Amino acid sequence: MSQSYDRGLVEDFGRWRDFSAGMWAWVFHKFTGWVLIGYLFTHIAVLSTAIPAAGGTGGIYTTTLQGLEELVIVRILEVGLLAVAVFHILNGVRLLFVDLGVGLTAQDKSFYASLVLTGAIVVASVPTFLTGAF
Amino acid sequence: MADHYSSFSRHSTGWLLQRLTAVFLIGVLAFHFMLLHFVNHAYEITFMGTQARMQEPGYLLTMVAFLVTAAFHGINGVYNALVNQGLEGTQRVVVKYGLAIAGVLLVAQGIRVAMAMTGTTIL
Amino acid sequence: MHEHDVIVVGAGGAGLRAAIAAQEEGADVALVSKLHPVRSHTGAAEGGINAALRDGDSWEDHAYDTMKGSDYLGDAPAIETLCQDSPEETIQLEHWGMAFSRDDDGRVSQRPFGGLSFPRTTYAGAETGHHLLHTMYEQVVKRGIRVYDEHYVMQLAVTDHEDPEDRRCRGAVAYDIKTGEVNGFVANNGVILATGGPGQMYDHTTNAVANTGDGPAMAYRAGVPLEDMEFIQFHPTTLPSTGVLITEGVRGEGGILYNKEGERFMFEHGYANNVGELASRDVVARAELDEINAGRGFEDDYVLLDMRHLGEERITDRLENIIHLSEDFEGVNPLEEPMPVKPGQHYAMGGIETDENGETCISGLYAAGECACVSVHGGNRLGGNALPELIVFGARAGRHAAHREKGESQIKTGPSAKTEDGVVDTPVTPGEVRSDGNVAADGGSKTASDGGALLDAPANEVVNRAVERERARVERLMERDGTNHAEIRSDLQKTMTANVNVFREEEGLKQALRDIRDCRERYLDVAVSDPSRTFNTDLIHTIETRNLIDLAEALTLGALAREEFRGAHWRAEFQERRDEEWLKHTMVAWNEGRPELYFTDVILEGENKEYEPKIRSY
Amino acid sequence: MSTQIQEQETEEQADEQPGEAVPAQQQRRMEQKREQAAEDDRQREAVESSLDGQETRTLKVFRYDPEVEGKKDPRFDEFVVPYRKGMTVLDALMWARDTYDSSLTFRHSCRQAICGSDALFINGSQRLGCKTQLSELSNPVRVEPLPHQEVVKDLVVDMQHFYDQMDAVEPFFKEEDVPDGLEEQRQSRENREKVKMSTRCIWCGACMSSCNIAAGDNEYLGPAAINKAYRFAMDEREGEALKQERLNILEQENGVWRCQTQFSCTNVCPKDIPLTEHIQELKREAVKNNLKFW
Ligand SMILES: Cc1cc2nc3c(=O)[nH]c(=O)nc-3n(C[C@H](O)[C@H](O)[C@H](O)COP(=O)(O)OP(=O)(O)OC[C@H]3O[C@@H](n4cnc5c(N)ncnc54)[C@H](O)[C@@H]3O)c2cc1C
Ligand code: HEM
Ligand code: SF4
Ligand code: F3S
Ligand code: FES
Repeated sequence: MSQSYDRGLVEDFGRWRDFSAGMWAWVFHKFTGWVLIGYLFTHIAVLSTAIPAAGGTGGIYTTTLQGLEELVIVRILEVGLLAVAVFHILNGVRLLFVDLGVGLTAQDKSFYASLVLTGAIVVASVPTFLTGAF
Repeated sequence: MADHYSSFSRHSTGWLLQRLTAVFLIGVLAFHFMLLHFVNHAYEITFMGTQARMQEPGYLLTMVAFLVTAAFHGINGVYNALVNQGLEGTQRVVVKYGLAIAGVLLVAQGIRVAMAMTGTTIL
Repeated sequence: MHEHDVIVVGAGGAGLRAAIAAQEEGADVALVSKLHPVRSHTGAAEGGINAALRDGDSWEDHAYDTMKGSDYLGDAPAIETLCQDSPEETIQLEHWGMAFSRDDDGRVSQRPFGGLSFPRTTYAGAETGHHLLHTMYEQVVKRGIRVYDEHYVMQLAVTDHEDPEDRRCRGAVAYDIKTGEVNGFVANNGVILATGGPGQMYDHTTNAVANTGDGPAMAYRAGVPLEDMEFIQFHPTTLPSTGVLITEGVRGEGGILYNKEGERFMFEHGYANNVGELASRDVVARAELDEINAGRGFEDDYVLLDMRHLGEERITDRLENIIHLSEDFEGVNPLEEPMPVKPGQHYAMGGIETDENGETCISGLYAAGECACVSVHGGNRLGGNALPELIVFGARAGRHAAHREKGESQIKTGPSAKTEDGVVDTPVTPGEVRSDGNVAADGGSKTASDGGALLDAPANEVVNRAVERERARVERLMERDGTNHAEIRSDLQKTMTANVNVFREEEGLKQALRDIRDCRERYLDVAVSDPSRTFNTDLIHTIETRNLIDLAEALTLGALAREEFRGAHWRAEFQERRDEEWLKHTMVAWNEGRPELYFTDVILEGENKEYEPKIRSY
Repeated sequence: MSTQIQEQETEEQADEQPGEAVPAQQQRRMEQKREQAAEDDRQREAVESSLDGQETRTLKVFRYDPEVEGKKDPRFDEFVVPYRKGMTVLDALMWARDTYDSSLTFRHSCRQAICGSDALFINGSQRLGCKTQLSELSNPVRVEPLPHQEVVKDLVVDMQHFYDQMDAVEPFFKEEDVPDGLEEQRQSRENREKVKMSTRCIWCGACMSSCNIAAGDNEYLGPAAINKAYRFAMDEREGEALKQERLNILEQENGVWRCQTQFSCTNVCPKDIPLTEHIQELKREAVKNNLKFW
């Protein structure tokens, strides 16, 4: 909404500190959604190396992918992607329940549960993801 | 009431499809992750392996469906997010078609890639 | 300058109903209110609406109960109109979608209430007023009635005839709170005042901060007498810090009152040996104050109301909202501690004198709701009788002002209804401090300071003049330096609470008159310190304080004059009802700045019966 | 009351310089007010020091006035107020206004959470001033006007947009086919229970202010208006055809679909209305309703 002056200037505290569970869930879901769609685009771009590879033995495709996979940064990003995807899924499930009108009063708890579960799953899969990266 | 017979004229469609695609995606995305990161490791990926999987018609179809739903879900999601922030008028029309075109290109390219993976090159 | 057929001042239950009625009669109506309509205090009413709807009940019974409750100071034509019209008006609300509580058969629920011979209090949970207010506002939106919200009406535009009964009300002047503009409102047909209660005269009240009696004060200064102002209802159980009402239901369910000594004083000190806490409102209120005055109150201020023994289950089942009220507004969890309570001002039975069509003695000026006194409540209002008053007399005033319903009225108004002069011995002269004839400065009487008296002048000329005066008044208040009104208001409230409360003694009443006089004198140099034109609440409150002073004075004069105990009015020196002498209405008229006291007859002659004053006992 | 002497003064002044009367007066006033300011500060210190030894709370209150020099740029003022048990934020604001600065502006009326006037942003959350105990809050207590609404002055925001959104859902009972005379429409207890919570809205605007979607998109109906529509759509006294009409309004672009289930509206509602639940139920109603025609 338009404001005749900038209210931000006089606010000595950031509003985000005061966000409640539902708002954080919304922010995270949005963020993760955008990351995922962004990833989908890059993913397809990378996989496009399969097209020139199709005729031959798949050299370009394999080298591109394995080359990328050798980079530590890519591995770490992959873990990040996992975290993002897992959170988006779990919170997505939470939202689907909310849409069905189930468990509305526990919406904050289910959000915290999504966070905790995401954390757990990500930690658990770190070994698999980082195998051979270092 | 009388003047609408199809849900397509309604804003509920987008909302409903977003949820339905989400339900589908839960399954496939989990499957995808399991298969490519835990069963087969990403760093071991080779074209051969990919080709082997993709030549399975069921798998191919699933992956294409995955692509289409994810593209719809993601792009519709982005569009909604923008509209929720008050995107209006021409800007909105531009964004809408921009996103739609991007989505179509994504899916087209994705299908080309998928076909290539089976070994057939199209276009 | 705005122009409409009917201008309704105030958008609580009475104002909204009036506007709808006038609109239905084809008039172009505008609501002018200092609050947005849904913020009106009608929303606070909890209990319900009395209406004889069921088999076995009749309007006659309702009328009998009301007359008895009024301690025979109500006027029969008014009471009978109320009871006859209430069923229809109540069902009208249902037809407009009001969310009444329901019985198993799907009909609206009714419950018993104090002083009623039949359970006829129709309710919507414990928030009847909220639903009533919102339902009617919805209808106003539906009809597209023009609402000027956050417009503070400062003065009425009335012609200058010598005799108030010849005067005509041509409109009103309002201050647009948001922009600071002073605007005229021309009313082609009439102005209806529906400004609600004057609870802010007291420092402890169940009324809202906006309930400052502006309507009665404006009408009073325009020449309409105020009727039976000394009758103020005090509620025995209000929270000490805010005045929030704790419903009688708590005592009904078995709540106990006790004092600092831990005594259940209602019994132990013999205030009501049979019914104890369940005695009527005035008895319990007096008992509480007796205890506090005898030094047996807590912090010399309150007693305790304990309901813990009822058990959590029963409390949450029947009195759930009390837990919230007590926690939210007093910080006390009533499941763990007793609640502090004390008597608080609750309702004004008196107000602007009107007939049963809501018309005052000034033609084109109407009043309805708590600000008016048709007289249905007489000396004491029964619970659940105020909401029907809003809809019944609101609708009648609206229709009448739209000039469709021109029935003769049985109740006579104005100075010509006088039957007896009043004499009262006052320690100071009441009224204007400087009686130099020019009182326009503060809301003005009839004197035309600028160009002669306006008698048959066109409406907009009368309104224009009023606008000029009000502009000058605002300018003056804004630009000069002086006292802040808040101190004056607070002193006024203190003296009213100390001296014109539940207990009234001659000396105390006289002291109050002295203090009111003092407030008046100090008000001479009142000034607004906020220099802004935008949303200047300081200015609004300053003007309101003036209105409170005028009303407090009229009230105290009435209380000093009435030497008997009737209804809510108790006098230490005269602890009995004295029908031979006092079966009459007290009138106070602002006679060019000098309050004049006189009396009129009470009408006990009903449609088909005469009401015999009996002893009021339950 | 007569204040004739003063009145004559102003009239004379006005006669002397009719054109400039207003600015001149204003100047004079401003000067005086400036002179006063110093004195006010002293007074204020006096009051504050008289509170020594008492339990106090500090309010940090947002101040803004487009017209007044020094308040054009928003700032926070601090007020020290004596504390007593049971004291609410509104009590504290009133005390500060009546004691320190009568220009401190905020809406309030009922003091009992029923008029909906005093929804404020208190310590980072939308709450009613009158329903918020100081004892629940950390000190100092920060009081601001509702976010996402235009500030008129100090704590007063412009509510017009909120009212417009309410009006947009046709917030009134529309059934015309009602029984004659003294016959009421029947409504089951269950149905009354179903709409009960939704009828409790006091139009305070807290929910709307807390919703990020409503903040970003001015057209979104917002939780309160949707809840209002729910109140009628679910009321069995209005027939099916009317329910359909109501769903048509709610289903528009800016209706229920905008809601992203943030739950902040439900969290802040002082009347504990399950807003998100109502909105979600309407979304499902709308979907069901459309599937019927598929
Ligand atoms: C806590 C409580 C509980 C109650 N419970 C019951 C009950 O159960 N049953 C019952 O029958 N009665 C009850 N009453 C009494 C009843 O609610 C009131 O008498 C009634 O609501 C008054 O309505 P009104 O329309 O006259 O005034 P209000 O609803 O007070 O409306 C006054 C209107 O006038 C406007 N206004 C005032 N001054 C000005 C001005 N200068 N310029 C412009 N506008 C102005 C205000 O903005 C407001 O819109 C209760 C009262 C209280 C306080
Ligand atoms: C795997 C299961 C998934 C589930 C359960 C899921 C669930 C959801 C749901 C319910 C929403 C709607 C939120 C709302 O409108 O309130 C949403 C939004 C979104 N999703 Fe997903 N999703 C999943 C996968 C994906 C994938 C794979 C992508 C990327 C391609 C994606 C991208 C998005 C985007 C961009 C949004 C919009 C976010 C926003 O509001 O800004 N989602 N998701
Ligand atoms: S829904 Fe709740 S928060 Fe929103 S306006 Fe109504 S009462 Fe206030
Ligand atoms: S905060 Fe807003 S997003 Fe929906 S749940 Fe409430 S309306
Ligand atoms: S003052 Fe009425 S809601 Fe707070």
